[in-house]
Amino acid sequence: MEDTKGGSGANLDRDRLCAFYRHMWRIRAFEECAIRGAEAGEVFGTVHPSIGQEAVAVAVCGNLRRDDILLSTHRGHGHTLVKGADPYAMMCELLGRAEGTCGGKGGSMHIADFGIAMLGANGVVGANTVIAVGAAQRLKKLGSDRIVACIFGDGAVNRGTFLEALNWAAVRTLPVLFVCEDNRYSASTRTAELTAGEGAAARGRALGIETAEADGNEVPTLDAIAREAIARVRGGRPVLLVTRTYRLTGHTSRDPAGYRPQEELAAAREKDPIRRCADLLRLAGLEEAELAAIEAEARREMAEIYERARNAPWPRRDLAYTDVQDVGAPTERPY
Amino acid sequence: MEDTKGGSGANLDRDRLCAFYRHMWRIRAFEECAIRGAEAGEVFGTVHPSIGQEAVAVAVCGNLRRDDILLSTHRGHGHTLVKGADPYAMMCELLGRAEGTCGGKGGSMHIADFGIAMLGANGVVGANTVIAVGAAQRLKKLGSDRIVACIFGDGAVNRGTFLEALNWAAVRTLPVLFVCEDNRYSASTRTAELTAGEGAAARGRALGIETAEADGNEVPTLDAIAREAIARVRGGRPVLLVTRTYRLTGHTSRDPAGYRPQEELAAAREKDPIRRCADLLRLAGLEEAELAAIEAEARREMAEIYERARNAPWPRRDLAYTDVQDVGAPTERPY
Amino acid sequence: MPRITYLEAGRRALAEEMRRDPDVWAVGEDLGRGGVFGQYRGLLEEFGPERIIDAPISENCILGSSVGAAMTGARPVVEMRFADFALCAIDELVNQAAKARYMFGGQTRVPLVVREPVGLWKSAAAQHSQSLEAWYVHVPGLVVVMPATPADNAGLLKAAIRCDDPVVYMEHKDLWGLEGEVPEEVAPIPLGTARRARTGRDVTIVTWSAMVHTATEAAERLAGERIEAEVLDLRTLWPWDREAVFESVARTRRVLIVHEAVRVGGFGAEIAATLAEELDDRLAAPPRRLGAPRVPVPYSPPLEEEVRVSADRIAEAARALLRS
Amino acid sequence: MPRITYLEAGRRALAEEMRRDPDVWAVGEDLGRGGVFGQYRGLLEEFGPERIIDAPISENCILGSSVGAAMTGARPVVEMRFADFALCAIDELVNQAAKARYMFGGQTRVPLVVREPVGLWKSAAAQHSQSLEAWYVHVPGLVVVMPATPADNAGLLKAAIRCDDPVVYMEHKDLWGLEGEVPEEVAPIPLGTARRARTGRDVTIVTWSAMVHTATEAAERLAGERIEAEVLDLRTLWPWDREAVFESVARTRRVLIVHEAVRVGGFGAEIAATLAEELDDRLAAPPRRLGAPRVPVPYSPPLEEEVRVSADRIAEAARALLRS
Ligand SMILES: Cc1ncc(C[n+]2csc(CCOP(=O)(O)OP(=O)(O)O)c2C)c(N)n1
Ligand SMILES: Cc1ncc(C[n+]2csc(CCOP(=O)(O)OP(=O)(O)O)c2C)c(N)n1
Ligand SMILES: [Mg+2]
Ligand SMILES: [Mg+2]
Repeated sequence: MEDTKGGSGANLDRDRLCAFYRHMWRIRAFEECAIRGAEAGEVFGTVHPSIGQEAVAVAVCGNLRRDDILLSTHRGHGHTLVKGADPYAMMCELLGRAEGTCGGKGGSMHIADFGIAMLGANGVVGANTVIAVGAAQRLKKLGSDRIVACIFGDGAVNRGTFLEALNWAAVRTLPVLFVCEDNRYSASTRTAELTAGEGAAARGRALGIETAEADGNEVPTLDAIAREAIARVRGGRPVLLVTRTYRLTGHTSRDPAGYRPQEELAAAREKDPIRRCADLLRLAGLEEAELAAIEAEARREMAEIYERARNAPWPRRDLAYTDVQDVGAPTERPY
Repeated sequence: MEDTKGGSGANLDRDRLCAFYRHMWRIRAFEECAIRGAEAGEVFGTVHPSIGQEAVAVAVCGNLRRDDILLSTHRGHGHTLVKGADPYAMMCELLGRAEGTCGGKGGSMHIADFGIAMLGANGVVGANTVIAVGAAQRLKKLGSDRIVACIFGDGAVNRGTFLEALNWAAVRTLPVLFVCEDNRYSASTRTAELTAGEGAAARGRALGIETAEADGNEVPTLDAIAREAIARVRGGRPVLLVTRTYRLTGHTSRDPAGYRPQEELAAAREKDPIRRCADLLRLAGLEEAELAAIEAEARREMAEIYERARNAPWPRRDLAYTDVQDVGAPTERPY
Repeated sequence: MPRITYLEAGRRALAEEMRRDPDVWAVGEDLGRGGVFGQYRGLLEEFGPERIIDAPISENCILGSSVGAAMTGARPVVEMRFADFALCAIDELVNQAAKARYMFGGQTRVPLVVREPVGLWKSAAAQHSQSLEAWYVHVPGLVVVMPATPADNAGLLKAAIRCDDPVVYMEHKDLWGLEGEVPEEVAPIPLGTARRARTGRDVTIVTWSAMVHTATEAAERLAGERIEAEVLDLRTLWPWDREAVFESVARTRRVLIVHEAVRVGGFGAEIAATLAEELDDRLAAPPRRLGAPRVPVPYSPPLEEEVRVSADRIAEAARALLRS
Repeated sequence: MPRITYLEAGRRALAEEMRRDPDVWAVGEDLGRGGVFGQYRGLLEEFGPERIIDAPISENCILGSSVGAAMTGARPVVEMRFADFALCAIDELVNQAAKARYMFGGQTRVPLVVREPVGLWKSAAAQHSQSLEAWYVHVPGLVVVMPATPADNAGLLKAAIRCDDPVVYMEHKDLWGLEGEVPEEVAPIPLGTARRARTGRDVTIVTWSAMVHTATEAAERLAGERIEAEVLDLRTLWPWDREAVFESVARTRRVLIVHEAVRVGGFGAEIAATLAEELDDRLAAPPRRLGAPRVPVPYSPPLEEEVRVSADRIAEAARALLRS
């Protein structure tokens, strides 16, 4: 996302905002393809869409350097895409193809792209926070100015790993940006009902971590806050950034999410970050046609990618036995 | 500890203070016997003495009802004794005898006495907090006014279970008194060096738990604060009580604790809760002879108990196979 | 007899136990909405939020608090969602639940049921597909149950709930939709009793969970070749029904043990070793085992297929065994 | 050759590896003070707090952070203090460390060594005495090493540190003080190679860790009765040295597998089942296993003695095997 590097604080210039807009549409178009793929039975495993949360991905990952490390969750397509992963390889992974980021071994929940320092989505809620701490410890030991960004949901702050990771990062003053993507739900549960006290931010502060809070659907401010947070982390200390957003789909592509009040959803739709970004761009003078062209281009790109990916070759079956381990690797079919 | 029930706040009456003094000496005498037993090779497993921390045991457990539930740690002799366990059965347990609280199966780290609702010491740091939450949930469901007291060390607040347990207790408003016995060390480590932020109390507050702090070596105030905290918990909500104390021995009876600065130890000795309590009793008019008699009586009691216990019978070997489980229990020697 | 699904059978059994015994409650994430698979559907409405307890994502506390509740008289049914996430609560299960009764000299019991859905299921990949029953069999104090049919999922769940010790109860995710006959009144099935899923004289296939169906399919194929395979569904892994297995194997003189879990160090090894040790003179061929290769579960269908124990492979192994 | 203790051999090997490779670091509780048993003594002084890393009591983070460090080029040696506490970090070990390489399609490796001191030791009771090696053997992606002698604790620790995949490295607490000859220059010992601890022609005892010494003691007793037992020290459980075991057993035609862990579902079952399956025609008697009864480890010495696999019992089992 090199093209978004120029901006200056909340006075986001038009080009920068445009780039964000484009990236948000790319994420959404990617995931809409993936959802259709799942419905068609072509994408196999569970797909957790981040539709409605794209602003966090663009603002956080768009401000990372290519060599900064990223750790994501089960809901990580957007983060990974903005970090710079090839959407074709990602789509192949969802479709279980040989050219997938993980050769088809991981699927949506385990996308990783070490070439861009994306160290993995994770199927275990809260597991990435502790992994992030170790990566940061390594970077600090190397004297590097790279940082680690670790994104997780509001549900993850109730797992013990949250305390262990933040405590450790603070004690060792490690360069980790912890990002809580608070979409109000953990699966079908309203997280607030099961989260005591003032939530993630209060916990971060109590753990000695500098903490910022932001509207997670408002790109310009979020961009500024993320940029500032990243600068502080690059300065050598951990920061927790809590972003408030909303998941416009179900927990998975199969989840009708009937547990959400209709009014809540309707209100959230009004705050759809793509819509809000479009409004800002209109104010900045963009024509409807220009906006529509960005959307159309993103959709075209992803549709084409999907089509290519679904015709891509499957992995060879013998690859089921590779990359387990060097010593003691499976050498033969055990039956 | 029925005899300490009468007092009123910090204006501790002389009898009540005397009773605390006696119980502190009983704990210390018990543990001194246990340490000598370990040195003599008669007490087998590891002994973690609470010498210097007796005030917490008497103030917290002395204010519990007999039917209140207690969960303790590896350093739990004092808590258990004050809760009302029979010191002979406890000593037998340390010596691995049949009449031990657990029939010799548990040892010092697993003393439990369900007859007085003492649900166990625990060999895993931080594991008792989550167990406490479930016991409290059960009590609440029963509509009982019993409460759960869960005591743990300053090291335990860095384990994830601390967050999970306190969050849950707060969300469900469960009657748990969490007591952090902050003796400044986790084994050979100064806990503060590895604990970020303001420590236990700040974490408790961030987790939505009412939190009190107290000098853990000053019986009268601690008594008042513990009583107040217990009353609130009995009223139906969780409280965290952080007590600041000091471990006057090594981590275990075998640990010379050379990692502690001599001055620190000397200063801590000045604040020995038993000494401070004696001073108060002198002010209250107790004679030296009376003080000496209390100490002597406690020592005599425990020495006699130790002697009886070390002559007590061993468990029968076939008891190694009982109380594993009902279905699928070991019915035969497997070799 | 009415036909219902495996899922519905479990749901009903739980509801019946909760009606029978007010000390039974269920706890886990998203239970109020019916659980991830719907296996708790409607229970919140009937039993209320104090008995169908929604938990934060905090596996240590879900399982650990259940130990405390069980020690004070509750009988918690603990939902772990996927067996893989139970790994976040292994200390509570193995160091606490399994040991408390013994460690405390018999002063307490820990009657809880830990539900851990296992197995391969729709490209769920490495962190949502494990079958680690062998671990729990190795842990003193635990009972291990793995139902294969709707009727058994009702009868065994009831028995597990009534058991006074911790039970690891592993449903197979691929079986939720399986239909079968379940009587209106389900009695608890004694833990530790196997079920003969198919009668045969030539070879005994000892298996459990979803593999019972795969093995039965293989047996039917073999029947076309005049090989009659007996299929024993172990149902309970600890304790396992040695009598039933010994009786059958003594008769057929050949035994193939089949499980979906990794073959190396799987529970099949325990059975095979036991049979080799104790039934050697009655065996016409050494016990054989089938299981997954020692690789994490891959995502892509052809790879997943490759590591799956299939009816083809079972039939092939049975034929080889008969030739030996 | 100089004689040093098992503990000192491990300490030296770690120091040498740390000198050789700046990416190696150690992390765990109380390491700065030398570790619980003294196995890190003096290392802080030489390598400083960035490489001898004191950790808060937070097993999830100790192990989990090591996964992150290993994926970015460090080679962490992770101290778990007692194998029992590793249960607090099983998700990080099994769901993350063991699977990352595979799940991510070979893009990364997780070269870490998890040190998990195991075994019975001075009435340490149920939560400080477990030997769960069988679990790890069952988990794809892990290497499992259990040294029995000072020389092996040096050579195997070096090999484990140089291994590019996660290694569970289990020292036995009862061996820390054991003295033995260790060369000045220790070479890494290839993982997966057994060691013949004693030569014999009548029966092969396959074992590992502290039981190697107990078995050797038993073998010496048996020698007085003109029974010559061969003792094979497996050293690495995964991969295990099938060739060495097969060669020895094919020669002696009788095999007894001995481990301190619970017998049911122990790693002995895997070896016994494999030998029964693959070496049946060479065996004069079926493979036999010795292990602990399926009970938690009790505290009191007579009870602990009762569940211990002793030299007496090994000798008795070997005699019975020779009669059969
Ligand atoms: C340890 C663990 N427990 C449970 C789950 C099942 N699970 C997957 S996603 C999810 C909800 C997570 O909520 P949140 O952290 O808010 O992230 P979101 O899905 O909203 O992005 C749950 C409970 C899991 N993957 N890991
Ligand atoms: C999960 C776990 N990790 C490590 C240990 C080893 N250990 C036993 S006591 C102890 C120190 C505990 O410190 P703290 O909680 O302050 O209690 P204290 O010993 O000071 O009473 C440690 C690290 C353990 N028992 N459990
Ligand atoms: Mg969420
Ligand atoms: Mg402490």
